[in-house]
Amino acid sequence: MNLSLLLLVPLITLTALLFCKGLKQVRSISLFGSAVQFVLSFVLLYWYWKERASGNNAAFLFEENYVWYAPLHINYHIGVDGISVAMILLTSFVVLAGVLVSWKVETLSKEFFFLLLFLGVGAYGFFISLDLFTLFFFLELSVIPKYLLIGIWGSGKKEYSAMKLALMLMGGSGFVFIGLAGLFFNTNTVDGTHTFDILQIAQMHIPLEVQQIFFPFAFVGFGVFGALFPFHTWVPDGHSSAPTAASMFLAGISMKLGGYGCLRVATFLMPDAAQQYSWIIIILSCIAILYGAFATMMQTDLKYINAYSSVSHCGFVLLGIGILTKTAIAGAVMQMVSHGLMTALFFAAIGMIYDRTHTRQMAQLGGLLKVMPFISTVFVIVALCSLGLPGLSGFVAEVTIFMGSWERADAFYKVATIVACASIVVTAVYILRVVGKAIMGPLASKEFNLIKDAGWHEKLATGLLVVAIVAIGVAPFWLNNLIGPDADLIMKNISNGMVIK
Amino acid sequence: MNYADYIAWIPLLPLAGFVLLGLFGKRFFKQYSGIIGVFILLVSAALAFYTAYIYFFINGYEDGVYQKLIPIKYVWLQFYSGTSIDMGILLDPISVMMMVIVTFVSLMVHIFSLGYMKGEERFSTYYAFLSLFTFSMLGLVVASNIFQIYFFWELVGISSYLLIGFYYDRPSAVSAAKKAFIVTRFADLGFLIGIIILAFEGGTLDFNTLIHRLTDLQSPEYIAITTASFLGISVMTWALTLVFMGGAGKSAMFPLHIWLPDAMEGPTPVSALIHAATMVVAGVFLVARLFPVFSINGASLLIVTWVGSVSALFAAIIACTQTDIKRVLAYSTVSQIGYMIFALGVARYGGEAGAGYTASMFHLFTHAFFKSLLFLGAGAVIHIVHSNEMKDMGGLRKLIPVTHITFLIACLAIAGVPPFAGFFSKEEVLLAAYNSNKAVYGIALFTSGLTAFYMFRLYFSIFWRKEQEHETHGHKLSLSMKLPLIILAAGTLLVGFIPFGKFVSSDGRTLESPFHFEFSIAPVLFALAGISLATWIYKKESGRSQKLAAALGGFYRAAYKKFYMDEVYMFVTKKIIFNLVGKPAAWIDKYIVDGTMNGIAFSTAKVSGWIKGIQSGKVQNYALYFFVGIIVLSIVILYLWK
Amino acid sequence: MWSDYLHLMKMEMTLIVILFILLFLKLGKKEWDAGKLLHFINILLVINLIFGFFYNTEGSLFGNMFRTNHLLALEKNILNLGTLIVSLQSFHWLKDHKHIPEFYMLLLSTLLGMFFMISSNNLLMFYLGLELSTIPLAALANFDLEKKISSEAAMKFILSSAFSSGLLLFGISMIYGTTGTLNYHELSQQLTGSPLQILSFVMFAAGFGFKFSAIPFHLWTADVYEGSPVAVASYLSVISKGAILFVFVSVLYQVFENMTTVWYNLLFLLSVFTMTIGNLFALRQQNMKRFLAFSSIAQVGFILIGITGQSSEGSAAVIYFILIYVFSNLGAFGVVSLVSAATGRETVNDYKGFYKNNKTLTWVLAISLFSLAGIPPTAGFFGKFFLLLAGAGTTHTTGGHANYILITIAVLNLIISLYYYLRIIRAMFMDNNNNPIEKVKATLSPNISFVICIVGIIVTGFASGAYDFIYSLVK
Amino acid sequence: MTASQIIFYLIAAFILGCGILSMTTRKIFRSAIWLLFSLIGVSALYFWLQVEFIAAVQIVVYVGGIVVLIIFSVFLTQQSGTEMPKAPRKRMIASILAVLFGFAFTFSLIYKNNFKAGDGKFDSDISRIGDQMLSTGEQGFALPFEAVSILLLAAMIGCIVIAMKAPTHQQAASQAEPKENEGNISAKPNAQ
Amino acid sequence: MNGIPISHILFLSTALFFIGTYGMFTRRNLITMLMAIELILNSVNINFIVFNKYLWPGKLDGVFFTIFIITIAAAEAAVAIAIIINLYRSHRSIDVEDATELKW
Repeated sequence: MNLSLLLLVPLITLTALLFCKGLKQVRSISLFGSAVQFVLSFVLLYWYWKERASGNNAAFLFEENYVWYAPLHINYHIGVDGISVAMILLTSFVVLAGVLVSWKVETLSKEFFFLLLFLGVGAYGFFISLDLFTLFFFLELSVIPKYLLIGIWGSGKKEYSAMKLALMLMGGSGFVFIGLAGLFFNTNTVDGTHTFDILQIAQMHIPLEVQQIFFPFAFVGFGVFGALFPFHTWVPDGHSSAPTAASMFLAGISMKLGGYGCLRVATFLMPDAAQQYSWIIIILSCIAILYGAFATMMQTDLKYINAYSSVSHCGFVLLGIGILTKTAIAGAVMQMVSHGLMTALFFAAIGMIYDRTHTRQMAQLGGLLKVMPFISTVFVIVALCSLGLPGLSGFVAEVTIFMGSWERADAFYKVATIVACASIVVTAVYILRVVGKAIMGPLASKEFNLIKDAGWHEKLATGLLVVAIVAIGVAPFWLNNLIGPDADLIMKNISNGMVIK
Repeated sequence: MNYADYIAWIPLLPLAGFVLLGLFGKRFFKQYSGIIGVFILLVSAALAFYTAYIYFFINGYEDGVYQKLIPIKYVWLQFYSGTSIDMGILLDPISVMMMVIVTFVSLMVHIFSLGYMKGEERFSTYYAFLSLFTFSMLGLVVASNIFQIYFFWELVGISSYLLIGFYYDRPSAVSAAKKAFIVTRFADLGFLIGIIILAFEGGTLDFNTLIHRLTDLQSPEYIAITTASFLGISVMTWALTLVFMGGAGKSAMFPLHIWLPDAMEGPTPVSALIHAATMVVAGVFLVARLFPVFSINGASLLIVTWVGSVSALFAAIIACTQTDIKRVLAYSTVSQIGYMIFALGVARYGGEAGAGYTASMFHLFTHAFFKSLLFLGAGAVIHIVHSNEMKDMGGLRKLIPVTHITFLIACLAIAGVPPFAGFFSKEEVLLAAYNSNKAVYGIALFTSGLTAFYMFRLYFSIFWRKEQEHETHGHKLSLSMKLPLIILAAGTLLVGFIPFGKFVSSDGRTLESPFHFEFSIAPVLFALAGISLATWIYKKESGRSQKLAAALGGFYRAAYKKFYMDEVYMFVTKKIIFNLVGKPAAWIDKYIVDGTMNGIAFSTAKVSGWIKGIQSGKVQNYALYFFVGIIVLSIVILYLWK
Repeated sequence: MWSDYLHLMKMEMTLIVILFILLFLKLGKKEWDAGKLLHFINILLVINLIFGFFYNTEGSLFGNMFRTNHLLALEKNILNLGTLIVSLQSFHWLKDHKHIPEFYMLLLSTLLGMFFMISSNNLLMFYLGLELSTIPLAALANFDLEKKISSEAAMKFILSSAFSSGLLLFGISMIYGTTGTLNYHELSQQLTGSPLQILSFVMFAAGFGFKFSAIPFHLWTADVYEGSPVAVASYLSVISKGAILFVFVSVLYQVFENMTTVWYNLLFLLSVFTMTIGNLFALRQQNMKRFLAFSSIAQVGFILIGITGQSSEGSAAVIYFILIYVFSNLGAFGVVSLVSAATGRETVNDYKGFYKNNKTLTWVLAISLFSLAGIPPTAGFFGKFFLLLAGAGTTHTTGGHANYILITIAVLNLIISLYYYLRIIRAMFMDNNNNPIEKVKATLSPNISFVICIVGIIVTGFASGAYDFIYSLVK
Repeated sequence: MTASQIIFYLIAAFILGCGILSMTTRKIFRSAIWLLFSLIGVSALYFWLQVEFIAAVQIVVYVGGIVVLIIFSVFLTQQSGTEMPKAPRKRMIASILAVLFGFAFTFSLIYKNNFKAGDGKFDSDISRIGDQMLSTGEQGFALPFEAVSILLLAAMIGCIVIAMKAPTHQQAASQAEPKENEGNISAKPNAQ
Repeated sequence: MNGIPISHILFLSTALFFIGTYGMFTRRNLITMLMAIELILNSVNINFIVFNKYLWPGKLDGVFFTIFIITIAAAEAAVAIAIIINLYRSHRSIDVEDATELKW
């Protein structure tokens, strides 16, 4: 399987979009492109499994490696492992759903779809990169489209939010850059030069002092993307101001870039420091989990609720990474996938509600189940997923993280686990509060009687995501088997580092 | 014999029913949803009975012990080696028994609902939810893996949530559903942590292995879990207590019982199914499932005992004062489950010492019959009267005779009057308590008197007291509603005679439980006393009840107000959690964390404003800066930073 | 012998030939149609540009005062290209101007001065090149003859530059006094880093700093950009700055190689000041030209980081970045120039709602600004990345991690700079305006320039060829 | 102290004195004259140093060209009698401090610097200068010569364009447009 | 030479340089600022000649540098004066403080 196809298809779609006129052409081209990509990601999954089944034990499959900037040892090096395959699947789901949800974007539709798919390119590229430069390139690629999407098509105090988001994410990537540069100059390949190649760096032993300096940069940098406390404040504002599809993408994929980066770059390449700083990460993520959950309780705007709950949920991702056990890391990845799907769906549902009722204030909503049963059902499903209901994806990820984090013998980790576990109650409180107020209860306004339920494109979009959530929730073993071996690999690298030390 | 062929269908059929009805019911076969649901449950129940038959009489019993059979098991989610969530079916006496109870009661409720819910707009949704619940409950009881229990435990919780909130446009129903879920969720937090501890210490999540390892006093796991301690209490005790916390939440034990009375906002058949016969006994089932482990940890057993007995008494007292018939029944459920729990608490593993275990299971079994009968009866009454309040009722015995008779049977059973089922099981419970803990026995005995009192208070208030005829509101009890009542009443009459100890015991061996006539005298007398008192006060309309209430004064008011438990909870959540934690968190986020970020931006802009003077537009200043710049830079480079 | 002169100095010769063609045009009796004349001149510049790519060799002339090689030829080509773009973009402004040939004569003589400067192998030649590239520019700054601010700008420019060249000369005289030579090669052996030499080096560097607007030597920049015609401002900000930076790199690396620590420290301080203060000023600018002036000051701060790299990667990164900077900054200036010529509106507020009527121009400006801000996939990202990477590499060779402080400051500055670039983006795309700029029609010339800029911005980054080529030349 | 030394100090004092006066006097015309004297002093210094050619150039270009230019422009723009305004006191103080400190700093470095001396004979013969000026080989300055010539050309063009009366916005556009700087200076400045 | 140490001559040139600098900072008249620059350039010229004659007599680098500086000073002065005249036309003043429209 040629991995570059994953970049090529969106790029061709983008090019085609440039020549489109009118909403209809634009959206059908976008739909077609993202559908092809969707199929492609499943093809990738199929080939990946096939290859693994045939006994290919390489850490990364389908590698392609071309020299890009020879003097700086920058390569275009791509390849996938199970974790990236999972993330790619997630991306293709969210992008396709995002296109469908935005079916009726009338203002500047061409630009809208262009930027949306452009974001997708960034995400795909990021997840398949095996070269730090390429990785960084794709990481930054996805910042500005977000700014434009929020700023142009957003609502509320959109300019402020967009600016905040762009600046904070850029700051994050700046820190990442410092981390990468520090890493780069401390790699010494056989022929005495430096390298950006993740695989090669993973084989080397970076001196501990170096790791101590640059791990925080890399981790915090990616952490900003992944809503690491206290750098999470872009999340609520950004998410709530963004147009539906952009919020879906932001929370669904963009925040995952951070988690993935923390894992793939910070932890994987600087294992000793990861070990040393693990306690800080854990404290911060526990704060994010609980505090995010409590802050959510106080919100009254649906989007803010989901945004703060994303902070809380993404805390689990960082917790899993910080715990440093194989199970916890697998759990973190599953949480990324799960949260990506779930939160995208959540935003889609909120967007649909907003489109129809023109309000997102809980106080002004009520009894929507009566007038839009489909959307409300979706809303309830995703709410349940969010509170970790078994049979839906959230549960799987969370328990994996809990199980993994309890594995660490230290009492500190146990306390952290308990703190994290405690959030499930708080989550239940705010989720049921919002469901009870907005979806159930008496109809809030007579005008709501005129509301029409979801159209086919909305049904398709949410249906896709629901199917994915349920598929993970009911049969998590496929995802776990996809991720598990690679989480193992990361852990091996970490324990090797400890041995050498 | 290979069970796997059909046994998986017992839970899966309801699941299929849920998917079918949930996705397509409303649009394609709204009218037939009930029939489809009943049919599916019928098949499922038949399979369950068949399984029970096979298990108890054909291949479950080997070497004098009922085996723990695992016909189906799939690795569902692997954590680390040896530890995985498996989805499987574990057959042992209690799971088979529970399977039978669940499918049977569920079938009854399905049938009853055909009439009760007729004409409801979300008819098919209702059946879908019922199927979902049945599926979850079945999955719970057959679980072979402790995490599987948790999995279905939560599903049960959510289906309960959905069913309680079925009338979603009533704010009271919505908040009751929310309360039920959150309270049980809180308890589940303990359960979850308990599971994680057990799994980590035991190195497995599989019940059989786990129990085996943690009861073997020589195994490294046992030694590890008992020697490790936290806050001076061994980790084993912590784990079991936390697990029991989950069970207590689901089983509405004091002080986590507050959700159950509110949960009566759901449709009454649902209360019969979930909040009487099946879901609420999940806690009992959980403790029974892990009983071998509990039994070697005295501390946790003690907790179990006292929680059970306090709940039994406490709920019975409240039940005496309530006026909503469903609430009375709800408190009575809490009380009865208290019996089951403390019965487990006073039991020990194996042989005669395990009598409490058998008694508990037996009581669970019989209770399922008469309590669901009571609820369905209450449902029928409500169906006629359109009210839950006792004051709106009275003198219904002629209007709905079938209901009257069956209700009476159930009341007698729960009061412990021979030869109804409740008598036998309660006898055993009391006996077990008597043999191990006299204080508990005293409480239990007193409670059984109270039980008889409030049940007959209920009975008389509904069917006697007033003589005037009620309007029927055009409703008549259809066959579909009468049939379950009759079947359950028959069950109530008969199941007491099952030699339960033969099938269910703590160690799987047959436990002979001889009937002690002389021992039964006291409980029966207490029961009769309670009944008589109730008859004296409530059979006719008289001022006696008010006088009694006045005589009890503050105590009555406190009991009537459910001992202010709701208010306490309200205080904790609203004042403490919301105001002292939630609001500050939101405030800190807005003004401190975010404020810092904004502050950085603001101060950058500020600095930018300050330094604008440099760009004054005057060439001579520019030249001066230029010159000073050179001098300063030279000095720095020459002397300060070489 | 003569062929040598023609061969090695062909770029300078071409310019001189064009200069004289223009002179004769001016002196001739015929009245030229402005449009035709401009097209004619642009064609000459294109020929000049194309010619520059062929027959480049290495060698030196005039007793080692003049040298050339492939790298220098490339640098000159970059400047040629930039000049062509500036010329294409100023079409609308020049069409109504009375003094077209004079404009080009002055412009090309400054370009010639830069060429001399780049090719110089001798402080005297360097100084002459510097003055040749400065004095006519002062006159050019005054080319909006009716505008008060234009002459104010020119006055500030000429006085500041005269003062700075005075200081520069003092530095040169001291260097001469302590070493006895003006030749680069001999200087590099004679310089020892004595205190007087350090002082004179700082003065010397201040002269450079004046030209490429390093803080605190930058103060003329914004005023002059704002007051001058847009074409001149863009020429100043790109061509003039690029040329002096080329020279700066080669002078530092070749002449002052014995004083590495000194100039590293100096550059460290300069770049911190330049980035930070430049950014802080850029934050509050309302005039687009002034805004771009401060933004280009901040850009210089980043370039200085690359220079601190002290490696061939560093100097390659600098040249590469300047190439990208030519495209990006000229793309931005081009739009501003076009709008300014058509409507006379230059403030940020005028650009509110710009997207409504001018979609293409908005995107050109936006992409250019993204490239300036260093956002992928524009080439600016690659340029900045390589610059900072080169900077980060420095201390690795010398041990320690001090330069990461510089990089961290740079990163923080990148955020600030992103803010103000996005401010413009926001104004164009998001803000409402009751009176947005009407549709601005661009003719062929500016359009060609935009195509060149955008293609350049996109291709230069992705195609590693450009960087590899520069690197191979540097090495 | 020899006569040569005394002459040097006299010249030095003259240069500095005139320089200071030129930079401090409040009358612009006087200032220009003091500048003239100072430049003549520098020229005298060159004579003293026996670089006659430079001394001659100094007189021709500076005294004969630049100072005259300056004086003309003074006439053009200023009533010569009025006093020039003072700089703001703050800047005055800052300047004095900066300049004094800068002088002390610079001169201390110069003073402490141990100047090496090269060997060879100083020969600033006019013919040698002329030869080198047009030589293209080693020690030849033909290229700078060419460069400067282009610079002068460009400067001339620049001056013409700028100082030429702009044709628009003029109240009286009838005046002939002068082509040379000097010619232009005589033209009356136009009110804008 | 002639018994005068080089540092004395350098004192002269440096002092002249700073006198010019002072004038540059404080003279508000544009033309006097131009004069200040001439002083600065003259001081540099003295430096070059002195260094050439006293220290590095072998080549005439300093002398030639001086010649070119003088030439350029002339060109610079011419352009500067043209600009000043132009400025005077529009501002009716050659006070540098009056030309501060461009700032901040």
